[in-house]
Amino acid sequence: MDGLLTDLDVIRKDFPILERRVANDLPLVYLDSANTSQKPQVVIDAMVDQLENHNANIARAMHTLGAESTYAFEAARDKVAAFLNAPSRDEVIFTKNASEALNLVARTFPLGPGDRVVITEMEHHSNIVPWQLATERAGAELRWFGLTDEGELDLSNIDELLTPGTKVVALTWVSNMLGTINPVAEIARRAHEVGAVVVLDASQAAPQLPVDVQAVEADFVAFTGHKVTGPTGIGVLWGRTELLDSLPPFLGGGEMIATVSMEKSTWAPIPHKFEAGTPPIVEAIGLGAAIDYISHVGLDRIHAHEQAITGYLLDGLASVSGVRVLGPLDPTRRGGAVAFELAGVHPHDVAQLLDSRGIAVRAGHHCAKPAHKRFGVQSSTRASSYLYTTPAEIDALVEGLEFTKNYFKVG
Amino acid sequence: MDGLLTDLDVIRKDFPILERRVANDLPLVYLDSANTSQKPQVVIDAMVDQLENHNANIARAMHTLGAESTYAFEAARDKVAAFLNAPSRDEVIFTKNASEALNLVARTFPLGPGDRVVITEMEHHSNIVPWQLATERAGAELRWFGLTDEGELDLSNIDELLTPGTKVVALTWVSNMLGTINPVAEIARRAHEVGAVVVLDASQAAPQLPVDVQAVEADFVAFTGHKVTGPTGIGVLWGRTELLDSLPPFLGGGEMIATVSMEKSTWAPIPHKFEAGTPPIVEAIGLGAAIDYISHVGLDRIHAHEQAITGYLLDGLASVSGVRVLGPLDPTRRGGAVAFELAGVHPHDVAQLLDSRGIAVRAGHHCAKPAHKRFGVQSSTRASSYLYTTPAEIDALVEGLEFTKNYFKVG
Amino acid sequence: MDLDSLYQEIILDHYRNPHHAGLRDPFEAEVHHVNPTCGDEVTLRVHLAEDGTVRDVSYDAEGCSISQASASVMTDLVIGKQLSEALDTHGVFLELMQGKGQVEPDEEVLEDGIAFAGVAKFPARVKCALLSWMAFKDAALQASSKEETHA
Amino acid sequence: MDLDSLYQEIILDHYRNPHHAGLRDPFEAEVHHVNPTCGDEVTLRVHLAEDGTVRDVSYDAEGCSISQASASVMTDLVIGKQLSEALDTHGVFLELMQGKGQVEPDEEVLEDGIAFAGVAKFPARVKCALLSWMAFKDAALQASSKEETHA
Ligand SMILES: Cc1ncc(COP(=O)(O)O)c(C=O)c1O
Ligand SMILES: Cc1ncc(COP(=O)(O)O)c(C=O)c1O
Repeated sequence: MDGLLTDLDVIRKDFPILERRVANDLPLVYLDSANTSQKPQVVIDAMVDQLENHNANIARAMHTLGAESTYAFEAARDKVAAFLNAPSRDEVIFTKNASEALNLVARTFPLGPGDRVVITEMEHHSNIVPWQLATERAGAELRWFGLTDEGELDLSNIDELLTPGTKVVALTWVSNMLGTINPVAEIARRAHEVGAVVVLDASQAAPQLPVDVQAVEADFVAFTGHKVTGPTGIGVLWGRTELLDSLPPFLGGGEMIATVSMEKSTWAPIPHKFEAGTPPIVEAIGLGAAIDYISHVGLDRIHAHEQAITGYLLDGLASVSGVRVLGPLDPTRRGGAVAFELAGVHPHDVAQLLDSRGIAVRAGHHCAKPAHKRFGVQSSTRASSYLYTTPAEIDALVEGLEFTKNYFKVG
Repeated sequence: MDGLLTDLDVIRKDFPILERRVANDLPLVYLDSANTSQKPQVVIDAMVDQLENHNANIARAMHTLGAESTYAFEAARDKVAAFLNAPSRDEVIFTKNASEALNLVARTFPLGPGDRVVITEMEHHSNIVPWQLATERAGAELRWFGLTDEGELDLSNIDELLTPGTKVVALTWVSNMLGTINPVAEIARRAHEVGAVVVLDASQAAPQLPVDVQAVEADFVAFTGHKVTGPTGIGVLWGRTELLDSLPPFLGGGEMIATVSMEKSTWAPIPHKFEAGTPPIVEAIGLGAAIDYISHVGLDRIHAHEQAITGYLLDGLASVSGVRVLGPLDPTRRGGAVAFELAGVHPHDVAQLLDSRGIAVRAGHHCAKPAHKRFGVQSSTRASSYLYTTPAEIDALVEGLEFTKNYFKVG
Repeated sequence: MDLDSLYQEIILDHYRNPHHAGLRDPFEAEVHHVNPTCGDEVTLRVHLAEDGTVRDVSYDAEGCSISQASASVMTDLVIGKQLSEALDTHGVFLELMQGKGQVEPDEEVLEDGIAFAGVAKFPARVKCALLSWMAFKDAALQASSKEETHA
Repeated sequence: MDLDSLYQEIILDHYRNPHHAGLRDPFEAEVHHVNPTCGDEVTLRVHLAEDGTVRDVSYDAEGCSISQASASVMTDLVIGKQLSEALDTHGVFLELMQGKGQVEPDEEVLEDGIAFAGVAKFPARVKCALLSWMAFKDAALQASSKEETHA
């Protein structure tokens, strides 16, 4: 199969959990990577090394362990900056997840009555709800791009949506439900023409595409550690210096201050201004190791692998009667998360039946209720691959779906 | 020495980092536990086991790994609830650290013009800045309890400070700089008389005292995982159900919703309402293991150990001419963090000299600038112990201080 | 993982032919419950008689086999009962579901509901089985407090 | 950890007897910088001559031996120089400090400042050594932009 990682066997060995046996001793077939990715040994080892040998609080500590921890934490920031091709390391802010990163922007970006924020109908709830709350607080207006029947953004009314009153355009780079890869550079260009800033949710892009914040001319980019083979508890907000400098603080507390008196406080420069309290230290270090790992494999190679596997998956699904895929059917125009319906069987039951065969998929609305509604479904089953996914695992899924149909006597 | 943990040797073996050698192969003397505690092997192992064998996203995942992860994560919530003697597990909200927990309350608690918030002059910046921002946003008034020369709260003007306009009284249970243990139950009683809610910062209390939210009649309690032998990236906000139910959401996104449409969303019940996005899963599991660990040793025994070590430390410091301790001198009325000045040597230089002998202490303002100002100092050196601290380590510190004086030719 | 202990024939029968489905008049309370995790929904109405009997429970549910079958079984169990008795049954079912598969189901009380004993071993599915029961309790209490206000 | 490479005699001398300490008039710009981590502070004034010479740098600093000595050495190095030259010296010192101990200091340019080469090996102390230099740069640029506005 063209594009598959040639060293797939070796890569799989990097992930201890892939040895797990589940469901009466069947091998684990993990097809839920868009939900969270598995972790390679190097990430786990980096975290253990930090905890067993270097653990200390950062910045504030003057001693050897403190210096080691600070160095490792800040080195992780350098790695993220390089990963995103950020112009400056100070533009990289560590948050607890992508949701916090998006909320940070939505909470602090100045909006007033009559201002407009534009999102899309395929956003994850974490890029919808913060903007609903923000526009409601400000008396601003929330509008959105709709979707075509093929699951792409409907840009036909872009001139109507992007007006001089539009202050923010926030959208996902890759949809976690439909898989769609959006033309973010093009939308950013149009948004900038009306003076709006562009917030990109790269939660699903960062794991599988080269993400270059300068190339797409983004203003803010968010992603989450646990989907790029890093740990939970860590996310990233990147923003342009001028913008980050201009925003008021988000959370107040230790580390984000310049001085504090009982009457008044002043703020530290970025990135610290937005990092109140003890940051996720061991998590940032784990994320740094994860970024080293996937960069070492190569984002281009991972992307090719994802496309190959996704093509194979789409073919497999097409062979099962009663399956309807939600989202683009062309593997070169989409990411590796494929949501589908199986006629006559509810997604929960599909997932349960697959689980009984060791196959892990996700069932539900995948935190994208509006996108489901758009396609007239309440929930779906989603299979999502990553750099460790094999064609044989896709075969297992397809067989599992036939088994499911049999069990429920449909089709 | 009375009160010392009888199995101190065994306990020390639980902490791999205590084998570390620093500064040209000297044994590590870690006296910076109020900054962050070290982690026992069981905590590290629990995290590794999660990452290597069970890793999945929670709640949303229907498959075996998802069920295992959800179970482990929610079991950690049960452990925290029991640790705090919370009436309900749903009152336990996982945050990224204590700072986020305090910000959550300060951001969402309803305050209006003329309302008053009362804090104290010994608060950590994380319990000052959020209230400065909140009162400024609301046009409310921020007032505070001053400190006595002994480093205790000056409650002489309590009747003046706590008025019917007082909506919130937010204070630390144990000071991270002065070590003072505050009469929180008494203050809560007085605050409730005027109808104010009481927010306790238990960041320094949770590691070393039995924390019973019902016994002290708190309304909100915050603490942070990394100071109770847990990992970074996890904190806790506990709040009374009625209050948490009444607050608007804080961060918006996945997991905190009941339904989402493009026009409008509704919220999930607590605790999920306040847990937007993928939570710190492996971190909560690590925190659960940490709570098991310290509960197994026994908070009463840890408290007695801390008091014994602190008494020994205060005696040791008293023997060094030129040392002035900031905060209460009676070890039974204080926690195990002891900040001090050494005449003629700046705290940075003290810390540096001690570090050259393998001794880790903290130098600076310890995120308590107002309390430093109150005592006319800009910064101090702080030695802080924990359940693994030995009298011999205190001896090393005292010798180190004599060495420091020699080096800088003072005293 | 014993699939057949989850998908008992009784459950699949109720799933395929749900009892008392659809929304009917009259009713004193209507509620809408969702399972936030997966989006399963139920709209449910309760009609109480003056003497406190549960006269009708009607519903429109979208969800998996477990949640659909559970709604069907629930209506069989509560319609015609005294409200207090129906709520007791709710309690017994709740206990079974939260029992992690350790609780022995009582056929006297739960009738077809005993088929859900297997569900209790699948934590991710417990919420599915409880969705309509929770909606029933909510609606029934609303309906009965309305009755009281009227009286 | 080589203590003596950090606390060179030159540093300790400047610490004990800081040069140009105290705040003086006249000045075109005054700044206040803090090290947020530890609270060390410096208030610093710059007085530029019409021809662009740094006529005076005066300061009131509270901090550790490294930050105090650094302020003293800095004033020695920049007072009397052309502003552009003084800023170059700032650049050279910055490079030394950020060099993790790998940069060979240039005695021609840095004079007593070469004693700080050892500090670069102690990441936690680099900020201490840079505090007054950063304040100088900030104030000098403010002062010179004021000059320009007046001109
Ligand atoms: C009293 C007190 N409150 C709050 C905090 C903040 O905790 P964190 O940095 O984990 O948010 C700390 C510790 O830094 C503390 O000592
Ligand atoms: C597109 C997208 N945005 C945002 C998120 C939120 O990420 P997190 O849950 O880590 O905050 C996710 C994943 O859940 C996602 O897929």
